[in-house]
Amino acid sequence: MNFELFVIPFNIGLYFIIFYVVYRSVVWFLDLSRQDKLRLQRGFFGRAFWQSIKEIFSESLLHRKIWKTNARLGYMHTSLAFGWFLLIIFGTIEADLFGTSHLNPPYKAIFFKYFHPEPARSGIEVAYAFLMDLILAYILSGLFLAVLKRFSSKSVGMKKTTKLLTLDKVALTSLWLVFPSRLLAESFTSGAYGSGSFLTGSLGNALASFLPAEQLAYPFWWLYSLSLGTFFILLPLTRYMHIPIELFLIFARNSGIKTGDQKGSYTDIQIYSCSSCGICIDACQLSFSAGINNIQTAYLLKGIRENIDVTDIVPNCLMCGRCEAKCPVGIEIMPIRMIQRRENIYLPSERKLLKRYFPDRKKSPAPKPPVPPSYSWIPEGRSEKAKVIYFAGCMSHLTPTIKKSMLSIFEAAGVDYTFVDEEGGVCCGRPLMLSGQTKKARELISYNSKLFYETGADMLVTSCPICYKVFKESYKLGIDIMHHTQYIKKLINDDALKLNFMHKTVSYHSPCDLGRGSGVYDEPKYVLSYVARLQETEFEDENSLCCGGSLANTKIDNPTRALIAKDAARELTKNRPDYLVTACPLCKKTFGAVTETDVVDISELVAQVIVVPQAKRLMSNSPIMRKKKVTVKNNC
Amino acid sequence: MNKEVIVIGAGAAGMESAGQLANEGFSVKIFEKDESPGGHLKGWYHLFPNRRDSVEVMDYLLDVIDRKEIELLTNTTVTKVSKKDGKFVVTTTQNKEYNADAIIVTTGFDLFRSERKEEYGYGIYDNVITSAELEKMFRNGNLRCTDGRIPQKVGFIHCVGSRDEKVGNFYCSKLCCVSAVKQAIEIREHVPESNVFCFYMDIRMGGSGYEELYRESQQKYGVNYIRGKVSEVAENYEGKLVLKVEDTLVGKPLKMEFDMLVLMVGMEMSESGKELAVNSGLLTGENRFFAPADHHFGSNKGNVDGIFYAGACTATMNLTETLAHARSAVDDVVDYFRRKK
Amino acid sequence: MKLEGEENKIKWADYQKEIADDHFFYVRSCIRQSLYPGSEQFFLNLLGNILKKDIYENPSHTTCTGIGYHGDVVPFSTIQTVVARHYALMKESGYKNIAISCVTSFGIYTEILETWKHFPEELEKTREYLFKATGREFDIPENVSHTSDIIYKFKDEIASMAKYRLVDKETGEPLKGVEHIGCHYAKIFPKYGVGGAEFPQVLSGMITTWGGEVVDYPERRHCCGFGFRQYLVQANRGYSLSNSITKFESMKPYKPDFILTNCPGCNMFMDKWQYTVKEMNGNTYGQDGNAIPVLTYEELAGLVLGVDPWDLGLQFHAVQSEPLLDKMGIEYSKEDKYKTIDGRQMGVPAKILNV
Amino acid sequence: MSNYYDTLMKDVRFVEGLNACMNCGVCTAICPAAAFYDYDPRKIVIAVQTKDDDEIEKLLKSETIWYCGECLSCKTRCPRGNTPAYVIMALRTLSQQLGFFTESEKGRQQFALKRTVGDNIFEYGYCVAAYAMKPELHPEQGPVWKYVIENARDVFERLGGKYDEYGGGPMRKIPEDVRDELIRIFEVSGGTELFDDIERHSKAKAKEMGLETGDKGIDNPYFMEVYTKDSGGHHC
Amino acid sequence: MSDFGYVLLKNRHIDYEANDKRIAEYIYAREPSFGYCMECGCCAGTCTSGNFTHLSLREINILIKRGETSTIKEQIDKCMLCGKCTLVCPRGVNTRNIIILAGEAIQKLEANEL
Repeated sequence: MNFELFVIPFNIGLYFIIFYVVYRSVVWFLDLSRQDKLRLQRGFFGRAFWQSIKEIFSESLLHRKIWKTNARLGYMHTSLAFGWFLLIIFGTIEADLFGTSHLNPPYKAIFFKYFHPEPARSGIEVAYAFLMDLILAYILSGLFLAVLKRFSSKSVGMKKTTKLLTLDKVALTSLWLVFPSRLLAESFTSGAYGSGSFLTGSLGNALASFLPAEQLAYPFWWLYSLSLGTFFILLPLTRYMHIPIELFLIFARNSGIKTGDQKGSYTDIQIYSCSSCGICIDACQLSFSAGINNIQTAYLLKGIRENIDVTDIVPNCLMCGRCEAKCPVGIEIMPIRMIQRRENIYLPSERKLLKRYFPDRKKSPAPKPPVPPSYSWIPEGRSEKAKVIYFAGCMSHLTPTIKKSMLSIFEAAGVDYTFVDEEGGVCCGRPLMLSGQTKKARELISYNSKLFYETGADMLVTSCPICYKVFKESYKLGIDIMHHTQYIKKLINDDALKLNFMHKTVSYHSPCDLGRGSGVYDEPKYVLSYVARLQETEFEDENSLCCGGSLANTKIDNPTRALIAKDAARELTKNRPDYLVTACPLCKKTFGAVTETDVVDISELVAQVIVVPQAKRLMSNSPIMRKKKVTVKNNC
Repeated sequence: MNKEVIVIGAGAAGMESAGQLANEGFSVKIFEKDESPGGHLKGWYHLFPNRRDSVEVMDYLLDVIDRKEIELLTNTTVTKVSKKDGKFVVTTTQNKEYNADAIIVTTGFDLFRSERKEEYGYGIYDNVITSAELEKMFRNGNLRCTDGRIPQKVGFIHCVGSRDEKVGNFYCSKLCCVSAVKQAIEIREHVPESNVFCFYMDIRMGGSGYEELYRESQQKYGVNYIRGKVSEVAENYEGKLVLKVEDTLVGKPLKMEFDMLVLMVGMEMSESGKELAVNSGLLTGENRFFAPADHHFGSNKGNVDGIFYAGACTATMNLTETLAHARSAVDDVVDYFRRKK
Repeated sequence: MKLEGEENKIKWADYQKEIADDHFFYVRSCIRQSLYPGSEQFFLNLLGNILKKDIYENPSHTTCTGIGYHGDVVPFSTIQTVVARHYALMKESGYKNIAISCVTSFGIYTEILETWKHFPEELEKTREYLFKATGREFDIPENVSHTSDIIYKFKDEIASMAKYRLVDKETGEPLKGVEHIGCHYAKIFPKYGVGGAEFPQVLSGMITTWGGEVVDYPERRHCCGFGFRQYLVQANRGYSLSNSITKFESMKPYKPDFILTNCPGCNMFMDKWQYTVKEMNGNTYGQDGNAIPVLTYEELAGLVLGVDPWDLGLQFHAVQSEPLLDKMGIEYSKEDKYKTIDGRQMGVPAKILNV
Repeated sequence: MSNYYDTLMKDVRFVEGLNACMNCGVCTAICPAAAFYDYDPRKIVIAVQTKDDDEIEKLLKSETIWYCGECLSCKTRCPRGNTPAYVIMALRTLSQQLGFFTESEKGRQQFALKRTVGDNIFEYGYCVAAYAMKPELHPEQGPVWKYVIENARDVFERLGGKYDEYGGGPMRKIPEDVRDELIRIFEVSGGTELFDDIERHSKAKAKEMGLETGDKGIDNPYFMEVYTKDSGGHHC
Repeated sequence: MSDFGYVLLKNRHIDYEANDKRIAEYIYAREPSFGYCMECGCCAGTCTSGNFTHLSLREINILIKRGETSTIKEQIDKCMLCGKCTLVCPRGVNTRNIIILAGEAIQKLEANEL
């Protein structure tokens, strides 16, 4: 007996999904850029391959990262993924070992019990049956958690879980049905033949005692096959597509492919790799501080995947990067959001089913007619020659003490500097980029670049992390770029700046664009520990919070920002520090409005404790030593 | 003490001061030219800034004067007050004379006659109404244009008869701004689909809760504010009111059509007050209101010892200030008798 | 609009100015005598011969230089002195009431009188200048009236002598008249205008008294667009034209039968621009695609009194008035339209707008 | 010129026209010039009110002061009793005295006004006279006007006029001695001085622009330039 | 048609009734704080672009409400989206989003999608 009608649904599903995944992979591969294709080829024959295998094992199957974030959730994912994996592997071995032939069609392993219902004949077979039941029980325990999570996310340690669409629900139900139906089919079969191990055997016996087990087994084998078939067919339309696609993602990433700034195969692969696990929702301050639960990355990626209108989702994000830091799949969320902002697509295209199976090939947006430059009216900038450029940034103009502090630090350290935006400069361009207007941002970038170039300086220091990030990433200046925290550290190390220690406790808030955004975590803490007692908080480094003032979010209103800021400030000032210190004018302003604790910028603290050499202090009153007068223009 | 004090006018100031006088043990007569007490409060619907029903305040005031020490004489206009040997003689239109030991003048204000701003077409175009008429519409529940339509677009013109050399009033009437805000909100409540625009020169919200009301009008009720003094109003062929103004904050002239325009009429010294002032030798200021003896610590006193002022007969005042002013007038009366002893 | 009814007569009581009733010293308008000489002559005729008043024109009076003043090439001190010279002529001729044909002049005469009240030193300076230049001395007039004021004053007498009324002969309906008051008539000093600046009665009073109906339209008070330098320099004429069109567009839905003005410039522009617009883009603003006849108050009085329209000079307007004449039932002779005073046929203009 | 504001204060129209502006915009709302030019009388008054010399000098050299049509509609309504038009008239006079008017296209037109209206006063005793209103310069007057001018004597005679003859009546000729009186008045009261200012500064500007002005009359390139040139940008 | 050497001028009045206010409606629907402005001018005062040009965010707010589309279009292009305006606003008006939305609305208006 090698064939039964009920294997057809499973077979259709299986061959369909295999064909589909191969087809999509080929399409994606073809659409890759030449360099990326090369990278993939090199990766296939190199270390990347083995790395990927390792990662697939640890992440796709074992879900190591989820375990780290949330053990219960980790168990759930592992049991389903790894358990199923084991079931297939051991099922195949089982079919090979104990079946009648060695070359079995795949369904043989899946429906093995049906085709070989006999009780175990040897000790090995008994042990094997026990193993198979154990794996099934393992999966079912995970499934139990998954069902529980769906109805009460808190029970698995999650505050929120993703909301589902109808198709998702159908796929989910079929997935949920796979294992119970297998359990029941095997149990009835076992009951009828007196086979099975501790799970299927016991259950089978119990059921057979009052039910016609043999007759009932058959429909459950059908149900089992149908569930599998349905699940496979629906796979491309649902988040479960991540199961096959994630493998490609891991391999592509290990081969060195990066998101870049354009939509393409790799963004597609990432989008399909999202399992909507919802960890990003929990990481998001908009969710836990402001109760906004429909704009997070899971929804964004789902929206893009399924051609749903994401107009309201795309700009409603602080771009703080907390979700990216926590994403178990390692999806590069920030660049994808940026691409989406740039694409400026307002209306979703039609949601036809067939279209969703076979989406249009990527499609760079039609070139827009050339537009005249937007900022041609800006008068030509003048800059003085100096060694170091100081660029305060727009926001620092709203916090004049930061500017003043920096100037006094420069003066104290005897730096040859020029304050290029003293009278109000041109924006760095990052806010424009954040709202997707790269072209306009480029104009500002080239304006500022020219201004910087003309100073002949070899160092650019800025007080604003927003500017810092864009200077680093999008300006091609060819000179050193430092945030002022880095620069102060350098001055301290160079012995150019002598500082006192102040007996105050401080806690440090790492600004998003400086910390997660640019990887500058240590220098600010170094400087702070140098001048004051730095307290640890619960939210350090990658886990740090956003102040809520982020320029990246254009949608939320002030009260919402205040909710985020209040929560964050409360967390950061739990240990009652004397100062809440930040390194960003925007964070300073945002926190300043919501907390009783004094909020200061590092530069302000440092400026307070500068040790002025005796001789210099004595001379400071003489007219020849009087410092260059700094005028601070306050616009409001 | 058993002294007799006459209060001239039974508006809010008159009633409140009469009540306080009675509390102090004086016997009080109130003269009211109308047939009933209440003054301008009678015509009002809701009060700013908390939108309380004016009837509540009215009831309070009626309770205040409903006592045996107070005698209310209605339909009686005082034409003259004269002082003889430290006593006062009050003459009425009926040519009767009454004696008193002290007087509190609370003759209040008249609303600016909008016909005098001819360019706004009051009395010429049907749907140009005054803020007082709008209050009556609210009170009667018939917010309608003359042809029976429910107004869909309503404009409020601030400073009608105030801050305007052309009608001889240099002062600010103080309460029109907040009244306009309140009425704008009420229009939006009565006709939720309507559009409401206020035309102002400055939004003067100098009272407790006023600025908050202004903000609410924008946030909750979507009232629009356009900065510019309305220059002229005309009626077009469709019967809509056409308004010309400069949108000064963008520096462009603006034309707009309305179903109804509400003129925020200011306050002027009342005619009866003027007559009383002339006949009795009471000094008035450049703004034609009674001139107080001192701006800061003599706002209830005038040029005749024993004659005191309370309420809007001395300056433009809102209800809160009027009631407080009325009570402080009584303090001055008490002090007057103490000094005389 | 509720202004014109009996019950509203008292509404603008503040603005009922005093108008002398006899012994006028007449001063002319540069524009009116150039373009509407018939009107000025009929005014003299009406007052002197029909109403039997004493009115005198001194041949040595000149321009008041008002257009130069408002074109900013004549300084204020100069125009004050020129006006003072007219006062001197008046004094020399024994008159105390001045009757001014031009609204620009009228505005200037009133402005100067008010200036002398506020700044007596200006009056002294003017006396000095005038004496120095001409040896003349002057008195301030007792009554300053525009000639439309004077016709307004006698509107009831005119009505009682009228041969025609401003009604449609066929239907008996009142004719619809648009009145346009020159800006300088009352906008500068509302108290010098009958009915003030906002709803002046000087022209509307004539229309209603003589049987017509006044159209109240949104741009009623808008300037005709003369703007002095704006019309006088060709490059700026778009301004004048556009302002007049603002008015035409606004009055169009009311289908007016005629426009009545009391200002030389307005009269000219409302009339001539209708020709220009039609030439420029084919637009017309009257009934049935016609233009709207524009009349001076003298012309209207003349028509009502049954004066031959060709003696008034209606044939020399850009917009021809035959449709209006027909509607009122005025008898006129087609042949006499272009004849000299001694009956000689003159020839016909090349292209006439609406006949 | 040390202080423009003080100089302006010597002009009674300026004193009369500027009390204190509170920026209400009532003037601009009904201003016929503001309806068609890039112009806001309120802003002019505000600028003058600053008493800032630079601001005022900017105005004196600007196009904006030449947009006003002097209809004086603004005077009627101002709640502070200002008259923007008077302020502008004072500014225009000062601009001509200082020669700043030639800095702007609209300002340069003063030359055309002087050569037409100004010279008419001396030549005819009228600002505007039928015989000076040439149909070719006034096409908008249409064929009827052309006809009237071609038949001027007949037309005026029929309507009781005295076309270019001495005596009373419309369009009569102003006697020589009367015109002499007028000219003397101009000399005594500063009128001639202003004429000369306009001529002098315009001639200087014309020279700079390489255009002829002639000594009088309108048949010269500079006149035609200022009379007809509209380089745009005045309205929006 | 004849040429007289001058042309009819366009009326500068904001013709509220005739103006297309769809951009304002688009913004109102997405950013309610659009209506909270009290025209204090803080945004315009602090504006990075306003430092160089006559860009006034306060004016833009009004012009959008009045439907002066052509002016808006030309003005909002000058904005650098730096966000200072939003930070200083005493009424919590999300000016930056208003500018972004206005840009969107104009694009849609031009594509006939509004």
